[in-house]
Amino acid sequence: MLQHLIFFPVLLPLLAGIFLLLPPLQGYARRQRVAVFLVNALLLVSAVLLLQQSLQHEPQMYMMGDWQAPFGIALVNDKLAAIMLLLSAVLGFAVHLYACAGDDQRGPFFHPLFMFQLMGINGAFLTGDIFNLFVFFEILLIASYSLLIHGGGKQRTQAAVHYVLLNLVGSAFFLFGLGVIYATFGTLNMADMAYKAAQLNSEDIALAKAGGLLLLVVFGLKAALLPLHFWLPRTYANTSTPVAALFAIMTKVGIYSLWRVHTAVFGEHGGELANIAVGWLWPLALATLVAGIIALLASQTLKMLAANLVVVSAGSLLLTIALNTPQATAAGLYYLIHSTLMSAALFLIAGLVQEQRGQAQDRFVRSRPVNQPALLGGLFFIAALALVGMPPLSGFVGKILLLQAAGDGSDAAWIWPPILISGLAALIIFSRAGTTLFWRAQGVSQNQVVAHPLQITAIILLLLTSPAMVIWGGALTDLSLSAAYELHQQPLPVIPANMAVPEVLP
Amino acid sequence: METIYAICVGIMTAGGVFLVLRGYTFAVVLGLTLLSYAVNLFLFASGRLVVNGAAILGESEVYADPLPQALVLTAIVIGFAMTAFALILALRARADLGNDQVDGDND
Amino acid sequence: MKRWLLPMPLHSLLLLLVWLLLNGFSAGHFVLGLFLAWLIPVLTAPYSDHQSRAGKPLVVIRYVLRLLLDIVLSNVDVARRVLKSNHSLQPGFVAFPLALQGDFPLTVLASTISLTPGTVSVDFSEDKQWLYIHALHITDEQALIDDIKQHYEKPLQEIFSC
Amino acid sequence: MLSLELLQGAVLLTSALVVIALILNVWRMLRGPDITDRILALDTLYINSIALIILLGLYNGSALYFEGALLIAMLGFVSTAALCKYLLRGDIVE
Amino acid sequence: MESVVHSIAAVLLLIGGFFVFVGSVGLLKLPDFFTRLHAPTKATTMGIGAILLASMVLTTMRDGSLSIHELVISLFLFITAPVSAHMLAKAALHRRVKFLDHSKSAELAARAAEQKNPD
Amino acid sequence: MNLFWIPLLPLLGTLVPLLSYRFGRTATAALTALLPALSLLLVVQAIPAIFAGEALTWQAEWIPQIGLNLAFHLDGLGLLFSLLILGIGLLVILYARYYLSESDHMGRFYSYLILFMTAMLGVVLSNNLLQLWFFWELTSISSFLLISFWSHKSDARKGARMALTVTGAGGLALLGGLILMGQTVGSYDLRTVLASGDVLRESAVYPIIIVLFLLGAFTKSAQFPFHFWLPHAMAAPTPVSAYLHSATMVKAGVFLLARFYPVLADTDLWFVIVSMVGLATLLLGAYTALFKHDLKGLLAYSTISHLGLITLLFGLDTELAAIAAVFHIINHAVFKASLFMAAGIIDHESGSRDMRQLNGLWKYMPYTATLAMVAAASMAGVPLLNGFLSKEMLFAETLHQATLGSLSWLIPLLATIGGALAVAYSLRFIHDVFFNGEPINLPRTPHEPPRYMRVPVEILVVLCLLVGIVPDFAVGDLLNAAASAVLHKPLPDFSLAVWHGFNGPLLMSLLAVAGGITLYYNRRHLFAFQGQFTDFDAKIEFEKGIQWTTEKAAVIHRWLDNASLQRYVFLLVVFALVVAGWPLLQLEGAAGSRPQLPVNGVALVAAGILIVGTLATVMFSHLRLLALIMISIVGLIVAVAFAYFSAPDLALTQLSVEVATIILFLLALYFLPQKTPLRDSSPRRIVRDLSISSLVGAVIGTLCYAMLTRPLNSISEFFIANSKTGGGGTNVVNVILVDFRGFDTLGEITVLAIAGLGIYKLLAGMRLYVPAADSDGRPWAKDKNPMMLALVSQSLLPLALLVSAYIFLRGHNMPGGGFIAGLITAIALIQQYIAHGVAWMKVRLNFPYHGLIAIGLLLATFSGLGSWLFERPFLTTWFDYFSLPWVGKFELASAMVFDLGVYFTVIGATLLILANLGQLTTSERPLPGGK
Ligand code: NA
Ligand code: NA
Repeated sequence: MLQHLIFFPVLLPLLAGIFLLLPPLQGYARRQRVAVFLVNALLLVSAVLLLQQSLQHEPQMYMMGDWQAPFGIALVNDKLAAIMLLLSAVLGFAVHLYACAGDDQRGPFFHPLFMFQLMGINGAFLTGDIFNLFVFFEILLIASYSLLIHGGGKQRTQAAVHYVLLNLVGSAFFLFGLGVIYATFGTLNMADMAYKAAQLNSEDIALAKAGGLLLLVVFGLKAALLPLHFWLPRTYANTSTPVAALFAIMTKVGIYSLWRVHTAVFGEHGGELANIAVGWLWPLALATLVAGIIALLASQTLKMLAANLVVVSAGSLLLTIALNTPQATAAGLYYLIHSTLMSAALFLIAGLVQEQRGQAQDRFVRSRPVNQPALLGGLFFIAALALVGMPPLSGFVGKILLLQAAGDGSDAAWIWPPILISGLAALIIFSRAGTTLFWRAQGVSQNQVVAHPLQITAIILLLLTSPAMVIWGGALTDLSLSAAYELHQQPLPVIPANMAVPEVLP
Repeated sequence: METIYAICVGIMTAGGVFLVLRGYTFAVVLGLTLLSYAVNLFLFASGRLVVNGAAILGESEVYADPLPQALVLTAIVIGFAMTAFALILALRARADLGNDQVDGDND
Repeated sequence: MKRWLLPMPLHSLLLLLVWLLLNGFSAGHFVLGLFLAWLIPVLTAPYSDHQSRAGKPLVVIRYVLRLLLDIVLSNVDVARRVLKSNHSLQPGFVAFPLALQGDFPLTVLASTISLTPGTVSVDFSEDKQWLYIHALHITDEQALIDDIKQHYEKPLQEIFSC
Repeated sequence: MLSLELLQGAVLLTSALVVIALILNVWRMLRGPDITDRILALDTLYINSIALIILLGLYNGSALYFEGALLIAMLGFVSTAALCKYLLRGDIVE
Repeated sequence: MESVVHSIAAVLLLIGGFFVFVGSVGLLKLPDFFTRLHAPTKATTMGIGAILLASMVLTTMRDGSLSIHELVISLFLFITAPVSAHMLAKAALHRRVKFLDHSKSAELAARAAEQKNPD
Repeated sequence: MNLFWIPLLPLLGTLVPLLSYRFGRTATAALTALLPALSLLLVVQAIPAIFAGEALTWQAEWIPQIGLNLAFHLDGLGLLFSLLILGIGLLVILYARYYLSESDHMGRFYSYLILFMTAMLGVVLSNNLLQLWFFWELTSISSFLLISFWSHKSDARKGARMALTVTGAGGLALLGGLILMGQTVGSYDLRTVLASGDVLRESAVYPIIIVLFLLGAFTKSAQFPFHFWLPHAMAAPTPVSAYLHSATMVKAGVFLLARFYPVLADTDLWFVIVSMVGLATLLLGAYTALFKHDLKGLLAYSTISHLGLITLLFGLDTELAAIAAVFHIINHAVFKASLFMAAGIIDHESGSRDMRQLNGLWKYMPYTATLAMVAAASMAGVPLLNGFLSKEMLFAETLHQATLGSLSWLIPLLATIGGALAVAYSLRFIHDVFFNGEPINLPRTPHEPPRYMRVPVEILVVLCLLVGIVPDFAVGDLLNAAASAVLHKPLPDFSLAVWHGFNGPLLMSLLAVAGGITLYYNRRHLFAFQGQFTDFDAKIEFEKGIQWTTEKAAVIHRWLDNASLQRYVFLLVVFALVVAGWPLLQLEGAAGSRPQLPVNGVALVAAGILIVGTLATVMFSHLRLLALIMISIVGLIVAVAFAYFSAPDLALTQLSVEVATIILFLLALYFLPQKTPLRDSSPRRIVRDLSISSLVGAVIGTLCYAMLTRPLNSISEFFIANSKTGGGGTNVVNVILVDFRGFDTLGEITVLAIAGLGIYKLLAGMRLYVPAADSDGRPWAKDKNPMMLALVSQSLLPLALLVSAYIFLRGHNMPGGGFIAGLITAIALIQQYIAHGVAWMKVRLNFPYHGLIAIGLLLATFSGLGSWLFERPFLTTWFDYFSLPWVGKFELASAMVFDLGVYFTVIGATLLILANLGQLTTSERPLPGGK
């Protein structure tokens, strides 16, 4: 069974999604909850095992259909993939717990869609094949479209219209890009692409560049790269709470794809195709960060704040990609884990605030108090500390890593100010948000809504990762760095150049 | 022939993009459909054009590249699913927002 | 016939025939065709609520041959009219009084009329006593009606015994 | 072989006729005037493309085009029926 | 033998092509919707039939065994063409599509559109 | 001894009050004090060693990647601060026991206080730059919690926010400075850095380091112009003010100046900035203090002034000044803490802090008054008190410097003026509160506080006297140790004596005292003069500033993001255009070396029709049904093109998808407006969009052409070679779909399945307006299910199923396969829906489609999992040939099961989508939950 371990993160949610549509699970909320809980736990276990495997071995491949790469589709487990899988497992586990407090019953098919969403995300993390990446993108997208509208409501529908239509256009560009890629590389396996990049015909170079840059558009759209990021805040802010929290990892899929394709395939070893995206990423990532900061300061609700923070973190992450060194990638990886989990926690907290504050929801205005000020305020305070980047929580390590990754040359002159200012902006808006939401209350609460133990557990679970990331910061930064080196130096297991092709048999 | 093919793809893309930039969901979905035709032809073209060479073993002498065909097939199916979703979403928006403009009430 | 055993024998026969047409006549496909000719009617029987019994195979064959001939003639006729100047064209609507009964026979009749010279079935009246026909060129309405009655409705009445 | 040349000529000539027919169909589609004219033209376009595909098969001596023709025959009808139903009832599946 | 088959096929093809052509010319040329309806319903159907027949003849000869699966296409076409025409005519009646002024018994069109009996 | 325990014990102590506050106030205070007391004991235990010139160090690896290690170092400076932090901290704990009321959450308060204590200890003991910053930020956070302790008060919230924002901003700057320092030196180890002064001072980034570093220090120590937060932090409970805002936190900034003095000082830049900022702060604070009516306000500005004094000392270019600075740190902490506590007692017992109400308290609380007056005198710099000594040293050093070149004489003058102001406000504190007639409208009649509330004040005042009278005995060693830790070299000679004879400094002191008395005596004029100016309320200005920032941010944000999809799509398209077009500019000629296919008439006409169809679709897009008909042409021609270019499978798929799409569009169109307003956008917009879309079309077309005309060397040979032998099928495309890349196909049908579920979700509970008439206002026809259509449709169903079986079964070897077969079946069933209606179908086909989807996916997945039994990866296929008598040879393959899964999924998803949409107008609405 263990030789199939790499496939588990995709297979488990797929099977779960299927069985949730069939008797005896279909139609029974409690059974569905328990089933998904168990699957999530299994996903956690497999992710841990995969991480262990990636630490002990060279990157492992799982060849679908037993066809050798580059002909068959390869799933690849290296350190980077394993870390991302663990991240998605932790996030999925916590978010699902939260959803089980009642959000899951606000519309049909929440649980299977949740599983399919995880399947898509995990598949995107695992696949070593660029077209298969497209397929998993589509899986995670269609699942996200469906989850986005969970619970219904005007604003949600409006957000969905924007999100869906824009992403559909994005998918079209993905396919244009893939067309060019196949037309020039003649292969779909990413390692094979990396191998062939340096040996491309000179007449194909410009074409391959166009293809690679079209993929930059697609990944940039997912990763919230300016000017493609505008869809994000309203989409995240308007969807249901657990879905928004789960979406915290969606931009990271874009970042991850940029690593896989633009750092590895079109990376240093790419000959004339080396680093094609870097020149574009530099100014745009900076601009993303700046635009994110501005939007952050303009936030009027807690969910919007959380969503704008996602943009800010996207800007920072994109900068690490633009820096294009293993150190920067390692910094990005650490920061990615931190920002994903903490943003998710913040979304969940915002959900509770929204519910308890009645009409004012999560707007930054004076209103009736929340029913559990100490509890929610405390959780908020922790999340805020982490996201602002203040000690003792993980944000500060991420911030230091980012600053250090910029080196001390001219790069730093560009990167430091926005990174530091983003911290200040976050501090300003968080202190405004926190003092308003939890302290600036008048009257008495008009509802009896209190947080469900599962919701609190989920949030605490997410928040606990932050101190853990600091306490075991040494091990984690080491891991990030070796994952980054693996990505930069030996992109993926190298494939035999061209296997012997058997004679054609009619 | 390649020239004509490319011109067709270009025009379909242009038409699709133009429609996608409209302000009404129906036009946008129509544009997406047009765009996906263009995309499929484009992706198909990555295997180059071959006449009378279907990749059915024994049926032809020269085989067209079968891989892009398989990819296009996948893309067609996914495109269908996506178009369907987008269309129904347009309906939902019409039901919830009272009109069929992509940005709701504000123009 | 029974629900699980040849619910629509004629259909089954037709399906077997079509299967063999599609795949060529081989033993293997005969077996497979038999299976499908059994399975598909069993699955689709619920969707078939007009069970008209056809009889008199000879009449059927004669009708079909006649129909084929008329189709050819009808085409020549249409071609002539299309290629000629349209000024002399005298199109018009005709109400055809139906003696035939039953949905299936009526459908066959309407289809026949559409495929044959100068006429297209337009619609039935609600009580299915009348069939409205559009004719490309009408010289004598009654003659047209009589012609249809004679050539098509009568044989169909015979075939479906109604 | 004369007959073969004759046949090839016939295939080409027929193709030309079919292609002209296609152009005429499109012309009618653009002209209308009523939507029913356009649907009729579309239906005819579907059917004429069956001819085109069969001719392609004959020209290339390949049997691989048959299914395409078969499908157009089946699906063209569905499409026409749906369009007409739409004109009549608005709701095509009611 | 082969040349005979070729010739038959050629003739069938030309007949088919002619009718396909005629159907479309009619579609373009005839004066109103109802007259136009006649052309493709009959001519085109028949034209395709002839072309399919040619194809049958040729493939049977080429493969050396009876190859008449094109019959299935013809079957479909002959079953569906009248229904398509019927539906189109219904729609046109319903939409009160204009027809030639001098059409005979024009008043029947209105009755037919309502599916009423003639008076 | 393990140094780690010194900060760790208080850290553990944060939990004590939270756990023990139920046991009563006294018990809580006692238990809370326990661990800090232990910690103090540890510090005291280390004194001999430190005095002997040793230093204690402890280090452990933490996050070496970023240079952050757990590293503590106890030297003289650390010792001095540790004693202040722990000593005054313990006094504050005792004091707070009486200060806090029953309604205050004492556990929480103590917990925050101890957390702060830990943070402060961390700062002063850190031996690692990043760790220092770590604790530095913790002081900001814990002080935020303490200032906002009474969070129901607007003042407390705003004051806390302001303090956090200002010190937080400074903290970020400090982080920048420290990282730059670390990068320049190549180590974050404090000892290494402190030994690398020359490297730093010569580095090109030195000015940046200085600026960032000082931003950190000055914000924390409330130096001008960042001083404004401190008075508003007085909204905190008084123990907090006594502890944080006099003795410890505000000293963190000057601690930094002291700690990095050896590496950063000794340049003109440093001296000018630090001394000028210090001087300005000294004067401004002292002057403002004079006018404050609020006791704590006066003390707060006085604190600012004294911090300015200390800063000024660090900015004077002499070593003795630095020693004086260290000395004043001690003295100020002692007298200011006691003054705050006294102020707290007055507030506590009289209910007011307003000096206009507070008068003549001497009568009511003589003992407290005495203590306060001694401390105030020390603040004023009266001889025999500790404040006098360090002020004398300041005066002396101002006379011995040349910081401002020929203008250096200004510094002693201004320092003397500052001294006079200090005398004046101290005098005001004493006279205005304890004398000056009778109290006015006090909420309570004042009386002496509880016995133990006074103890901390007593201890501190005794210290004032002790240091003031016998300085060398009281703090000589400590000062020596601390000062040598600051200077990092042997100390110059200096004497801590009360009497140095008549000299310049003494004269300055006398002048200051005289000037102060004069000022206070003429206070009416002074107040009248100051009264002309409107008060600058930093809180309001700060809030306005923040508001301005957020509003401006909102304006820019709205300008950037107008919430319009049209703009988003436009940006996406333009972006794609630019990045994809850019490389094409480098391409010399699009045409490649691959031979091209000849053009023929049929293709030309087909292309023409395709283009016409495309253009017609675009042009008629506002007449929706028409556009739909036009796009059908495009779909049809694309299918024919696929057939022509050797892709029969694609042609079949395209055709069937095309029809399904049309049906879907028609279903949707019923509920949508039939027409779009002809002018849905401005002509400018149209021109813009036309240009952009043409450019995109041109780029894509060029890419396509370039692609098509270049030779391809691909992996596909392998598929062709292995299709039959390895995959068991001759239709290579199908074998790729179900075998070589079956995983893609599994994903693809998953997408379809999810789309089905999503659409079901969208439809659940949807309420749509059902139009009663078509777009021309014509009522719908009455004939719901035309008889001929119904009859023929049902007759065709078996035939369609047979064809789909045919397509399915041959797929592996010939064009076809599960997907196309599934669509044919689905469309045949949809045709029944169209012909007969939902109600009729409901009776016959009452099947949960999502179940069918699930079964399909399950079949596909299980067919892939089957290979696990044979120890092969997922989707490894199996096939073999069998022979039966009568039937002949036939093939069985696991791929067929996979394809069957595809078949079912396609049917399920398509029907789920189409049939459910069809049900919208019937009474049979889909129920949420899919039950
Ligand atoms: Na309906
Ligand atoms: Na007074």
